[in-house]
Amino acid sequence: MTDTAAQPPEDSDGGADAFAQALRVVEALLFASAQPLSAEELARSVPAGVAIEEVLARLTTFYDGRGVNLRAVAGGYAFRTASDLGNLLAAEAEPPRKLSRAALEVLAIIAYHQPVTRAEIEEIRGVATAKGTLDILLEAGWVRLRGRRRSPGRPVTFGTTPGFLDHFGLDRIDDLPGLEELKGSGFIEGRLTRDLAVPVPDDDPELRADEDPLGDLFTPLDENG
Amino acid sequence: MTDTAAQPPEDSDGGADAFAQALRVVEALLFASAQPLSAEELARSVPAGVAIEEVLARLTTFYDGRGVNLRAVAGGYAFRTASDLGNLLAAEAEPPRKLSRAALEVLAIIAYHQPVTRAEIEEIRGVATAKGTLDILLEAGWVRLRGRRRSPGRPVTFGTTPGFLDHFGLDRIDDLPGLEELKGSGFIEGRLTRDLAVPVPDDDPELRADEDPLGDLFTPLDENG
Amino acid sequence: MAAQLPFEEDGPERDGEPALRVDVDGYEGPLDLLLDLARRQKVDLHRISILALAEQYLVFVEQARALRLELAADYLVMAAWLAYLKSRLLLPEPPRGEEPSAADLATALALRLRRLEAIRAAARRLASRERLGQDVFARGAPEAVVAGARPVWEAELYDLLSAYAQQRMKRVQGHISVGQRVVWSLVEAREALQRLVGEAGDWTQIDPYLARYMASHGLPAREMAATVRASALSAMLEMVKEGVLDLRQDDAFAPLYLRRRSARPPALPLSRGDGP
Repeated sequence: MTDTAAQPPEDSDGGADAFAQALRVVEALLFASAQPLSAEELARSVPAGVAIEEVLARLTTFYDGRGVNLRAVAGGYAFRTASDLGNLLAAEAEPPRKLSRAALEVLAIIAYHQPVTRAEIEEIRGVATAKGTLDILLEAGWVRLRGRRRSPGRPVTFGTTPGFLDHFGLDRIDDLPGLEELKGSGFIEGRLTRDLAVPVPDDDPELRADEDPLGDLFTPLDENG
Repeated sequence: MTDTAAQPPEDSDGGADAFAQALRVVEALLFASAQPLSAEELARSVPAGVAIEEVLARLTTFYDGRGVNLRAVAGGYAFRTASDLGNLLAAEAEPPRKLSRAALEVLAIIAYHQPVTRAEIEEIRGVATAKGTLDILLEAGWVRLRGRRRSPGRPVTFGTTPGFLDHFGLDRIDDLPGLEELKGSGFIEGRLTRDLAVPVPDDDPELRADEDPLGDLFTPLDENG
Repeated sequence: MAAQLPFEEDGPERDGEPALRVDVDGYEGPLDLLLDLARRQKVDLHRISILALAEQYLVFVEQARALRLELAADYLVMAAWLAYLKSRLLLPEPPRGEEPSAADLATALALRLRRLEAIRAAARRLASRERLGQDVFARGAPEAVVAGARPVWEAELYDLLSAYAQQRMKRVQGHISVGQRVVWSLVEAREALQRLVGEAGDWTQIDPYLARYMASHGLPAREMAATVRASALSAMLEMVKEGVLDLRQDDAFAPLYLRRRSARPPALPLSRGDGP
């Protein structure tokens, strides 16, 4: 780390002061918050006229190589401990939730294939989803109910949450590992053959053309309902 | 802040490396810990031969004047937001509290069964609703008074608000999963549900046939509902 | 449905051991099994022989059944489909009709396998990422910040749904007196049949006897028809095996007859326990 890292740009004294103060404010906010904060949220608290991207870039460089790093996750920014210290810290932390192979596979299908219905998940895996698998992913806050597919039966569609991105250290859903290869393999090339292609994943909360916000046609799910 | 602050003492190369690593480790431990950590606790994780007091002194100097400071507090050391930035924190406004189990149940029943009266909620839950529970939901802005049921006693009917949809990430109230989906996602065990009906939720603000406007006869909830 | 529960478990290590393990519990369904078999062909999934794969799968299912392993229905459905595909692949292709050609079916299956493999690879890469709370850590003592403008009350949709579901289930459980499971156990069936065998020197029709037996024991014959039939048949087959009795059925769905096995060989060729 160099001492210039934390120095404001030298445009003017007022600007420099404002920038220095913005660095402190953003540092304090990001240190205090457990959840990532977006650039917009952070911008609200810094002096007017300060470019928040510049503040974030400066802080990122500054914390690079330290015990705590500034990372871009889930569309925002958060301080996270340096990954090479994981073993040291994991000893103190609660043991993480162990995901079964099935749960991990279902999570991957939801992540890469979203929005996806339960039937589509089962089609890909060739097996019924055991009780508790989706439950675990919903409980962990990684998966959410998105809406309903505009198709017979109007099944619920699943997608991932910002918590999923945060947990796996992804800034955007496009950052999913291996996405390029999946595209290259042809499984992700749009919706070619309805049954075989994996669509480009998209966690945009906006509903798709073939998704409905479960509407008027919702039929009772139970004969008593 | 000066650049020497984070530099290790220059005793030897090996010592310098060990000290630099100790700085990172202590920084990460203090960041990730929920409680202040004592010098003894921190010493256990740093390379042998590194004086923990020196590490702490160096970090304290380093963070002095930044947005976050390293402070000696009861029980050890902890990062704290710089005191002049206290206004950034919503600390005085209390951190968000988790909704109680009872409140969650009442809220869910209102969401699914609206418009619903207090007596009907109690009928579904099988227990009396504590006075504060509905107040909390009203105060949170998730529940509203809709009208009065056209029945003896003219009890107030409750329903959910757009704020409810917003908070829970729902586009529409009938995005709430139905019985089959509750089963499919593991919330409900299939075998027990022969008699279980989950209604299709409907938050249409239009009053129902058996609802009257709240009107002038408004009386306190606890006597009436 | 022996293979239903273990789906959640981590499968045992599959480190290319040559012997075919008849370990259905280790597989997460027929497609998983097929993929594992395909890997053993040690060729690129693009060049896999679907015919060889179908044969291996059918052999696997045969072995599993020979070892009396219970196979979940979906394994058997896949076996039936593969047997069909195999016959289509071996027979000369008929003039193009409405059905997809055998080659198309084989290609579609190969694609499904490749897709599953691809998503598995993706899952592995996802799992190997640095994870929050495991490799990297957030602030241990977070504070509410003004920028976030968090609400005073916190609740997640998951908590809401789970509270609702549990509350509703609790009440339903409170209302339903869980009906006694109407099951006629194998032991009961055997007891009843033993009595019948004592009386049955000659061919005796079983159903009327069972109906009388149920009635005389105050059991609801109609509600219990399925369990009585299943348990009686199992018990009878067991007793045939032990050489206690003979069974006869003249035609599919025809009445079953039973008689005590005598010392002399039976006069008629009997079909043992391969009724409907």
